Amino acid sequence: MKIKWVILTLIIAITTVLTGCEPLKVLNPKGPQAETTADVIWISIMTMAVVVITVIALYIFYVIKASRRPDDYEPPYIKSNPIVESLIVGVPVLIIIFLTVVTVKSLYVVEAPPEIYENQEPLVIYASSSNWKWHFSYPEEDIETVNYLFIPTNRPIKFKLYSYGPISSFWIPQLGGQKYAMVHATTTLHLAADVPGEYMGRNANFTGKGFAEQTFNVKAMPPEEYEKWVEEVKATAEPLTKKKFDELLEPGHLGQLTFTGNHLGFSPPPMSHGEMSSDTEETDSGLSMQPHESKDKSGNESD
Amino acid sequence: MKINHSQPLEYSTEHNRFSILGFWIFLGAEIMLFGTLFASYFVLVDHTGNGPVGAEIFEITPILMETIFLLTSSFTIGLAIHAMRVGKQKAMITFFIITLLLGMGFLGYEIYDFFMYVHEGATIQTSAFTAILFLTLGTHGAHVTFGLFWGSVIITQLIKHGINYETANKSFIFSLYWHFLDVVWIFIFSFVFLKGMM
Amino acid sequence: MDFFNRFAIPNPTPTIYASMVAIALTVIAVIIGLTYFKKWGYLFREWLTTVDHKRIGIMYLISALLMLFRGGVDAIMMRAQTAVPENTFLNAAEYNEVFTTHGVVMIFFMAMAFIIALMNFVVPLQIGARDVAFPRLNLLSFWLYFVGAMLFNLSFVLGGSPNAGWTSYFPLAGTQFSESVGTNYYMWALQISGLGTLMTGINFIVTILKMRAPGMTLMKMPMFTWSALVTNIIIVFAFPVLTVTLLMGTFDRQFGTNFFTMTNGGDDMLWANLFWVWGHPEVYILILPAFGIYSEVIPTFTQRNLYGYKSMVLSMVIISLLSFMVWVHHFFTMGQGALTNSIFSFTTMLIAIPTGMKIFNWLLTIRKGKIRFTVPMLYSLGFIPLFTIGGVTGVMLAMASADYQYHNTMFLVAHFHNVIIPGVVFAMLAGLTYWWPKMFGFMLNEKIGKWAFWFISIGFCLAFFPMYISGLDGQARRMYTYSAETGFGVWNMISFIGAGMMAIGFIIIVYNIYYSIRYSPRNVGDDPWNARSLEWATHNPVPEYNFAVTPQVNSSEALWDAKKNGHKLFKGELKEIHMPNNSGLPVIMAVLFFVFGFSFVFSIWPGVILSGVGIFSSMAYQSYMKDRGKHISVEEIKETEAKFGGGKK
Amino acid sequence: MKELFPRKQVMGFVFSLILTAVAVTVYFFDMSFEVGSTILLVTAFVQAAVQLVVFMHAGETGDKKAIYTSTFYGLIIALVTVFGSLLTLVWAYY
Repeated sequence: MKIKWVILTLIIAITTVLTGCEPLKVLNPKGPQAETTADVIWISIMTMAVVVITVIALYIFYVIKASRRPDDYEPPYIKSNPIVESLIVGVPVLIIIFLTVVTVKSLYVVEAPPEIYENQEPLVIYASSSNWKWHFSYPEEDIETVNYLFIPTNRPIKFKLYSYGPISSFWIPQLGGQKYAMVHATTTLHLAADVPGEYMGRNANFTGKGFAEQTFNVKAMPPEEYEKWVEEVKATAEPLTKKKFDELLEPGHLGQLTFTGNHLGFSPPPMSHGEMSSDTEETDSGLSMQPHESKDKSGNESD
Repeated sequence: MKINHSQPLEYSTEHNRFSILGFWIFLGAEIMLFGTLFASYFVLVDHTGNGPVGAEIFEITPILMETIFLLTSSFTIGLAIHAMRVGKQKAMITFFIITLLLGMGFLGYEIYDFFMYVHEGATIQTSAFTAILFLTLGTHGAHVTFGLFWGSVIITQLIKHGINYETANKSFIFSLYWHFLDVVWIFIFSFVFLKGMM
Repeated sequence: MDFFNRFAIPNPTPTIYASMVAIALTVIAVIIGLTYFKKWGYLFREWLTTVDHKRIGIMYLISALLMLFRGGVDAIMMRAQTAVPENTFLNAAEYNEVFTTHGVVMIFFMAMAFIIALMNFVVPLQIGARDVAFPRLNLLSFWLYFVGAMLFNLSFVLGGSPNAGWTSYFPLAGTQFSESVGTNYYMWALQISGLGTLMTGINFIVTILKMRAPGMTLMKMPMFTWSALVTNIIIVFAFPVLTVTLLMGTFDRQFGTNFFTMTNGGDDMLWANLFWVWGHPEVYILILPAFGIYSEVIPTFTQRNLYGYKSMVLSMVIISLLSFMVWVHHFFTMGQGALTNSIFSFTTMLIAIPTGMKIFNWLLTIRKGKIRFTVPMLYSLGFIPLFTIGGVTGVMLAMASADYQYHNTMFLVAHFHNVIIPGVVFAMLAGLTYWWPKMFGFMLNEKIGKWAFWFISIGFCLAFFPMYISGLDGQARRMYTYSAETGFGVWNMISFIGAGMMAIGFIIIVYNIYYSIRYSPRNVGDDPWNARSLEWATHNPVPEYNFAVTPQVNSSEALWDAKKNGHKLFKGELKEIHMPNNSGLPVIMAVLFFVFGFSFVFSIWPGVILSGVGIFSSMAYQSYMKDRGKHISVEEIKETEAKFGGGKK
Repeated sequence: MKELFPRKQVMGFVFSLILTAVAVTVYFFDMSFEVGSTILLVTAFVQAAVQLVVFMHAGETGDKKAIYTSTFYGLIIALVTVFGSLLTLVWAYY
């Protein structure tokens, strides 16, 4: 009977930790998208807790009863009862319908630009991974950073993700869920930060030897401060050349680097024909259902 | 070995019935094998990279010839099984040999096709499209090639032992295999070639 | 000299050299031992060439246990490396190899082999057959599996282990990022053993459909046989996908094609897609037989019939279909958008319904029962709550929007271990203990067995529950190290302790086997558990021909029916029994396949061609071969039956 | 000689030749993508059914159920795989 107590203690322990003083990153959101997912997670934890508690309560009750039968007890032959059977199908069906509604709704929310900042022009950042670094290009500001990301708070950020190598996954747990960065398709991830602060960002998908260290720092700051930082970069940083960029792509680790200019011109992201030049804001702002650029169909990859 | 004479020879023993059912289930697996190839083909059909697209390399004449060869061979192997059931050993072997010859004709045209593709600069390494094209056709072609060897082995046994419960069983299973390859070809013909040239 | 360079290990360490020496010494010791005790002939005649499903089952079992320890050592090494922040026990390259082999070995060579072992041993007995439909093919299946496993393990000492994860995503697994032959090993080991698995699938479907005892309709089959049937259906339709996928991977790596490459139109997402088209059904291939085992064990030790037989069958059939329709949930984050993810979220959650049905049916079986706390029952009782937790976290992961946060984290790792260990591993241990007397004629020690159970289950909770937490705190999976500031240290330390306890548990099981072989009483009778299904109606251990007289059945619990309602199972006289002969050809083909796989891994084309020709020649030879089997005479049967006590006719 | 060419099989063969001819029209005549695809789908699946029933004798024994079940099971799953893959890898991106 020990096992039940072990499980109960563990469940209690888990809940204490989940709600405890130092909240877990995923459950401690700092932006609207992460808030949505955290809400979904809480809804699912609560629903599932009800399920688990029901099952375990029934289990404990039945097991205790069944282990204390008198010696002369002969277990009966029982046919299944249609009412009971429909109950154990029906209740899960209802739960699944509920969770599906929650999922679908939240999916359309997290795949679209954050609603509360709807009327603001999103800041577009191209985030690309190479073994084992992250490159961030700011086309509007015409600057580029490596392994760190500065963003303004209270403004939607539209990340365009792609990779110069293995499939990577771009993830800032406190701002929202992750999305793959791949060679052939540019994926789009909408995030925003409500609160200034420093957040952990990393590649979550295994990419080989240097995977564990493929992280980046995210610093969210008020817009004025962000503007100041951009100006500063423009004044002090060196320009990014193709030669320099190719050097950066070599496998290995790098510290935090800052450049003026960006690699989008000479090493464009994978994208459908002609869409690059006209930029992408207008073309897909209405396509929240399809966060992807159309894939490279004719195969004009740069190789 | 218990032989049940109320059944056609190929079904007459327990083991024969097991083998035929087992082979049908194997064909179920083969459906999935080619299904996966088709899925990959449809995904990669536009991934032509710097290489040619399907319409540029496909030619209707050899493809039609291949189709007619294989369709006819599927018919003749059906006739061979019919001849077997009415006990005409000689006719059966003749149809069997015709089937294999038609199969060889098919294979010849397919190899010719492959040479033409390579000649036009579409090797298996050219692009994702050419790779999946060669793999899909090649898998089918390899099945046909294997069938030719298998069929020859069965013919030698037929000549040596005549039609008995063992050779009948093997021939019947071979006929299932051969018809199945025809079915697969129909899908390749329709959805790889005709759709590609449409 | 160039020729031999290819066999060098890319990251040699003293550990690997030590292992090489150890492997060489073990091989030499085994060879000397066999020669000294003059056991070569016995081994070859009685085991390696046997077509007896029971012996093949036991060979699978031994291989599975060996692989369990290989994979287990990998697991301990991983947990040890991550137990403290910034640990240097393993470097990144070694860690990557270790978690890759852990995954592959555990899934393909341990879990698959274990379930196939039990299916081989139990299914023909449960349906009252003398063997499987194609006994020689069955032996070939075993050998292909074994060759695959050996080939894979060889990578450790020759040429380097695969290191791109058990999912082997391209382009990481392509030649550009994985230069060593490790991934070639992965491709060919899985290809060859997958071929064997496919044959097993066909073999068992025909066996179950065509060889049941008179009176045993489909709806009177024991539940484990039902689960085996459904599992094999999934195998037959899922494994061809793996075949094609691996072939494409091989072509990319060895023939320079561009299926998944970064140039010329290659599509890295296609590998992920195809891998999981096979990969998700694979999960159910593992779990359904486990459900079958619990459905045998729970009624036996609650001493009543299984609740809701029909709904149990129906739920498995539904699971088998749904299992092919959910694969996208393994890469919700690939960017297919809200619509596609919504569809696959929904289908994924649907699986919870038939699974939930099963859980409740087991609970309702316990309800009016009378529990005997034996080791198999303990594992089943441990399974229900732990698997429920694993199952509900599965539903949580199925919610795509939330999955964006769980994906690729320790939360996911915790989830799938939480279903696989209480689900599959507990079932295998329950099945092993339950059918052990059937296999060997004596019981495993119950007291030691219970110790092992407690170590394993408590160890399991300690090892995997903390991962849920560190996952939610942002610990990605497959990280060989992390810094102290992340705060993951404490959770990983608990995990390590738990893993250690599990290791102790498994060592106790080994000790139990040793102890029971030496001290366990040998005369346990034919029905030591007071069981319900047909396999217990024959002797322990089972004679070669299984049943002297083919039983006649009219209940899904045939033996119980016989014991309680006086149904007569064995009617009629003893007759001559026809049995298949042993065959050496599968062994020869195994050698040829090994040469083929090995040569392909290292691109040694003459070896590939020669062994390929050899394989086809063996198949042709098989076609010409006349082998009508042998007959066991009535006298011989009488003699054997008398030796077993002759209680049953 | 006549007994070697059973009516059923000859008819089946002629029918499959006709189906092939119909399918080839998509090459020789100009037609929209939808019409062409429909023609191909119909002719291919009818043709497969002809082979299955006429030539492969799928329904002639007591194992009929098992044979049809495994064939359709394979077919359904293959279609799910094809369209699921297209949905995930191609259509979701347009």
